[in-house]
Amino acid sequence: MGDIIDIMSANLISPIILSFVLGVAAALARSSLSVPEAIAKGLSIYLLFAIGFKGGAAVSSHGADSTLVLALIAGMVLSFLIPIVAYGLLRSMTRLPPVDAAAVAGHYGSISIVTFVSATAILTARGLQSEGYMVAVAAAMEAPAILTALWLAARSGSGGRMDSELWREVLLNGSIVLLLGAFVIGLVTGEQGLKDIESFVVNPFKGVLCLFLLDMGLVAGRGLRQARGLLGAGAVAFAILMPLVGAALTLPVALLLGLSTGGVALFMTLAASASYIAVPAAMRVALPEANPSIYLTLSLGITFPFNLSLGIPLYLAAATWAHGV
Amino acid sequence: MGDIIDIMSANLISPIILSFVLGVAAALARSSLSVPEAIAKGLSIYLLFAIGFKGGAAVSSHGADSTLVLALIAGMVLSFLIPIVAYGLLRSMTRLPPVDAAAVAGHYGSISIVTFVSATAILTARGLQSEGYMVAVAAAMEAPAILTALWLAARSGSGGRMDSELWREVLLNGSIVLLLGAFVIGLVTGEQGLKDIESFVVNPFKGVLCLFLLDMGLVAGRGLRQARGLLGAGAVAFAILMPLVGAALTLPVALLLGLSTGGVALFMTLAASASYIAVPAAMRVALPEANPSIYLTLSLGITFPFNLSLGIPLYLAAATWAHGV
Amino acid sequence: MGDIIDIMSANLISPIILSFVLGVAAALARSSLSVPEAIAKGLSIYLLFAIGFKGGAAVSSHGADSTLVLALIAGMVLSFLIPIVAYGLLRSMTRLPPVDAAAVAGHYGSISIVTFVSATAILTARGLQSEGYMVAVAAAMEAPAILTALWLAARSGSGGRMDSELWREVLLNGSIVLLLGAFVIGLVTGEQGLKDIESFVVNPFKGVLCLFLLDMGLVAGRGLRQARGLLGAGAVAFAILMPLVGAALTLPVALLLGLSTGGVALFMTLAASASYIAVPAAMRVALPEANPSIYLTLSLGITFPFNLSLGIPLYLAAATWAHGV
Amino acid sequence: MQTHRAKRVEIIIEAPMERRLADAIIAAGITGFTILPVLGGSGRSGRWSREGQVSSAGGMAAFVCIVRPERVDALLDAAFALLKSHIGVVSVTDCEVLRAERF
Amino acid sequence: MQTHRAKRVEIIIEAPMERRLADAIIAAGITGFTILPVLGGSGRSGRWSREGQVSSAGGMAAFVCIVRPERVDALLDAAFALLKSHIGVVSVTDCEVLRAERF
Amino acid sequence: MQTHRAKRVEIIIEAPMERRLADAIIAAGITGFTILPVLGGSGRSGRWSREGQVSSAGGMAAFVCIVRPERVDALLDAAFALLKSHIGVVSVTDCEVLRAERF
Ligand SMILES: Nc1ncnc2c1ncn2[C@@H]1O[C@H](COP(=O)(O)O)[C@@H](O)[C@H]1O
Ligand SMILES: Nc1ncnc2c1ncn2[C@@H]1O[C@H](COP(=O)(O)O)[C@@H](O)[C@H]1O
Ligand SMILES: Nc1ncnc2c1ncn2[C@@H]1O[C@H](COP(=O)(O)O)[C@@H](O)[C@H]1O
Ligand code: NA
Ligand code: NA
Ligand code: NA
Repeated sequence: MGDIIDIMSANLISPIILSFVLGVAAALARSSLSVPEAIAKGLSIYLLFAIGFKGGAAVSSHGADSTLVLALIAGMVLSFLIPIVAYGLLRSMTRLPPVDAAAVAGHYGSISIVTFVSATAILTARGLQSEGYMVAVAAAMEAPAILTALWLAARSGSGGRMDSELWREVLLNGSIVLLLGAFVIGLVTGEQGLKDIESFVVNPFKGVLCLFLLDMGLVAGRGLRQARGLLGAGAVAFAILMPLVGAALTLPVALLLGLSTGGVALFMTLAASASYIAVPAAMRVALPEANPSIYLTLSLGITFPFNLSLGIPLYLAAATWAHGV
Repeated sequence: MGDIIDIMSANLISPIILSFVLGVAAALARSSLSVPEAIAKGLSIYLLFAIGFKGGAAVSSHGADSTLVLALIAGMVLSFLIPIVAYGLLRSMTRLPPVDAAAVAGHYGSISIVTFVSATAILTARGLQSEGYMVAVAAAMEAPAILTALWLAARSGSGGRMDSELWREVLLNGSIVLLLGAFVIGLVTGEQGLKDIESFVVNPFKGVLCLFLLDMGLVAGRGLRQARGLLGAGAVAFAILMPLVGAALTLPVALLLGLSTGGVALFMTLAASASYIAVPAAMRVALPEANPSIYLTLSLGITFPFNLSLGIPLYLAAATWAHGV
Repeated sequence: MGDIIDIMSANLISPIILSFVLGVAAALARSSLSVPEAIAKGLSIYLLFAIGFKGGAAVSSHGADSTLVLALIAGMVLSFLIPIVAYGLLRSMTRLPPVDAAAVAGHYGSISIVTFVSATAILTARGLQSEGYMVAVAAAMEAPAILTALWLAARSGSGGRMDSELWREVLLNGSIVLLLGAFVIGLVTGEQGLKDIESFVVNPFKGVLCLFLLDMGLVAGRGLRQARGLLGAGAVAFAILMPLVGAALTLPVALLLGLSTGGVALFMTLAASASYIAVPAAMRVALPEANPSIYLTLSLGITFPFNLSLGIPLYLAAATWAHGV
Repeated sequence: MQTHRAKRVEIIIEAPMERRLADAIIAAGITGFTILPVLGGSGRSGRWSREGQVSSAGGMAAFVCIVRPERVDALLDAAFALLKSHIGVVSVTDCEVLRAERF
Repeated sequence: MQTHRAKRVEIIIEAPMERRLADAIIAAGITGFTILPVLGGSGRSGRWSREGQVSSAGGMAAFVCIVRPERVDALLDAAFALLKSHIGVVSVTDCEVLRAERF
Repeated sequence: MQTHRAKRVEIIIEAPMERRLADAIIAAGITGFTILPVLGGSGRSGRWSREGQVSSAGGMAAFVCIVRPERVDALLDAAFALLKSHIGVVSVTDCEVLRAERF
């Protein structure tokens, strides 16, 4: 217990989290502070490239153990199933209509790569290793939840449309391709490659993450300001409960797979995180009737900050505890 | 005297100043060289974040001495009063109509954060320390001058309008919020935070400043090219005299406060510098009758390069000399 | 021979080349991955500044030897003459109309600075030095080919127009000015300047090049996808043959000049590379009848990747071999 | 200067539908259009601005499509089929063009 | 396809006034508008371009606002009150819209 | 609100010609215009998008130029002289403006 508080407080006063807080505060105070769209996209390209590359380089130097494939499968299964749990909770905790509930559920089955990146930074700060292939697991967990969401929506009569074109868009969306591509580059070029570009992908990483989270804070804060009054207490409670549920479902799976403490914490973080890039774009095309303000506010305005501040330290503490048992 | 020349020549052949010169030259030669707006804004976000953070971290490790509050108050008072001096000079040296003179005066009471950042880089290059809280003083000096400018304009019959909305915009403008926010983050996370993101906020700092000054040079050069003929000799003389006057007024104040040599030089630089971001935006809203070409050309086209090349070394030499007396 | 294969395979699995491959693959698969235009431009500003600066700093510390001027002249002569060879090949190998052949020929006489930058990165990785002034040679080779192209077009009846305005645009285009300006800054500030901004222009260089080549790959891949069917086998063969011809013509010249092995390889690379920035822009103004898809696809879609993957290692092997003879 | 009557159709549509609208316009037999970026706006679903967007899911794009008068219905039908369940606005203006053979 | 008469009002205004104009339009009872970025231009105060700007103080933005004909006066009054001492240009065009209930 | 008849001329032109068109418009005695960025488009020479461009050689820009009716021919002549061998589209729309003395 002292351990959790220790991890949490170390986390809460890190430049990373405080940059996010600064962004939220600036947005709520209606400051003109803003990060140009192109810069935000540039920062995220850097982060995806760096995290993917380092994951690949780690696998290349430690070797891929046999759990890689099992972890990928487990990740996809969780991404398929978590939306069902989320949908059930939403329908009982809120008055959201089925189509909105289905859309929201899809977001929670999928993942947020920035939450994942932040978790790796927290692990690194505490000197914890993790399996490099977790970035591949992250990629694998992005899409399945969308299918489940559309199936849930179709069941309730509002026909979600998933054509081959949308499939391609989802599976080949820029983030996944960059993350996996950089993973493969790291895998192929290995230690030599890492030495080549270490002072680019390793040293400034945390600083770049600060600026990116500053922007995320600005976006989340603006979203919260606009969505004031749109969300009931039930929905807000869901956005805090659901990551805990997702993480709890994943803990035993991750332990069964035999992941390291860091790996368990990352897997829990993935399950706990909610998408705000790939899934919203897919939902606008496939389920245009669902209100985007609802799912964006829940995932970006509530669940993302919750995971960043309290969630990740909690999952890490749980992983440490479970490994000690 | 040899000292001044020494500092000046070291300054004039630094990559920082030469990058600015390159920008001016490219603009005057009508080269197509340009820095995309988003990149320029991204660079300035980096610089503000880094300078604020390092200031906060410095205060955190050296402790805030009691002069902090006094320096803030002194900065605000100078920002209020300098425009009155500037207005007097302008009305006697130029034929600018009152409303334009008032607008220009407001720019010289406020500050240019890039001039400040360049001064810190010059100090660092010479191994000089300065008070970390000078970034807070910089923030405090931004707004008061706007009030004085509007009061000067109102006195002369052209009613400046300052509503609560504009107040909010000025006090919470993006640069101030980022600078102060990063300062607080540095203060809270202290040495550990600095270690975390040192290779982001410290190492590449000078290089980033070079690219940013390249862009400033392009903008200043284009401005000069377009304003050819717009400004009389009196206005140009003002733009060189005024920073010296501002710095001279500040020197005794800074000495009285007991600042270090570096701190005195920075305080003089702040007083000498003229705004070209916050104040122009406020003037367009509150004093639309004032001609923006005049105040932008004077502050960005003349005073900024003057401070960058000759002013800062001069203020540093004066601070060194005054400390020796 | 074993040497060539060795260099090539080391090159082919470097993060640099694999980033390009990732970009091409993502574009061909129609992924939504994209680098914002402003970011791509920002990356290229960084690369030009860094490569120019380092070239200048190298000249400053090793001294400029007397071959500098001869190398500049040789570069300009090659840039003038190579288009004539290219035009001859194009007219015999393809059915392109004269105006298109002339436009394409101009591209191959000029140079691609990114190809040059990639070659320097490959040299550095192998611990090879080269003459710092090669960046000035690169700049000198950019424009002459445009004149030859317009002369070729005029000969065939389609009047290319080259007015003084276009001259200024070509000679003072942003890339040349930045490259040469940074070269001069490096030259003037020398070792001290390099120490000042080393952790900006040296350390992250390769990583930035990776992201830039990722974007180049995306652009090249999209171009290839759209130009499918537009180009005959003859044109494709030309785009692979011509760089070899250009490099072969340059090898004896570079040896005569007495350049180092690295210098010879860079000179060959310059001759082998084809422009896709300065020349296309000039051709749109001066030869609007020429089809831009043809010259962009050949230079960016075929010759650029060829040089990056196979060409540069080949030129380096040839330079090594010729120096050993 | 000789000009010809044409119609200028301007469509504001949410960004995730941008490529689909382009495909639909081309499928309707119309090859010429231009896409402009959008910074922000306001509508029944509230105010938004580009800088408040973390992804392209939230942005919008503006299509400008100049067509001969007799083709405007094909274009509107194509646009409407896509737009009906999506956020977006369509306006049609009379205009004159040079070089009518292009449209 | 059934269309309805409307007015397309386009306003080019200096960037520091952008949010104030948006507020004024909404205060005039009109909720729909779109803001486009502007790269540069020329006017009585000379030529300018986005890349020559160090701050948003110098840029401009373009508003597009489609309204029912009977609302155009309210919109123009609101815009003019703001614009009169500021740099800016207003044009009004007749257009046709789909889904008139939106405007 | 008192408005005046004017013409709204919109020209889409390839980026390398942007400055030349601006110069030509000014040379034709017209000082007011605005340039908007273009993201992409489609035409007889195929589809393109800003993100597929490595240089400004491939992009386009949109000019908006509001002029008094009697000046529209001078503007079209100037534009056409430049455009005839280049990629580009011109449209002219009737509009009403406030503050006619500006145009
Ligand atoms: N009357 C209008 N005029 C111009 N743009 C509009 C109008 N109504 C809506 N829009 C644009 O369409 C977007 C979505 O509109 P809505 O579906 O009403 O929320 C807005 O954010 C605006 O960008
Ligand atoms: N006639 C016009 N047509 C289109 N845009 C214009 C016109 N006049 C002015 N503008 C735009 O409004 C800005 C300010 O105009 P002005 O106040 O005349 O300097 C210019 O920079 C242009 O962007
Ligand atoms: N009918 C049209 N409506 C709007 N924009 C067009 C039209 N035709 C062409 N364009 C624009 O002009 C560019 C070049 O057209 P083109 O010369 O036909 O390839 C296209 O990429 C579009 O951006
Ligand atoms: Na999840
Ligand atoms: Na000042
Ligand atoms: Na060449």
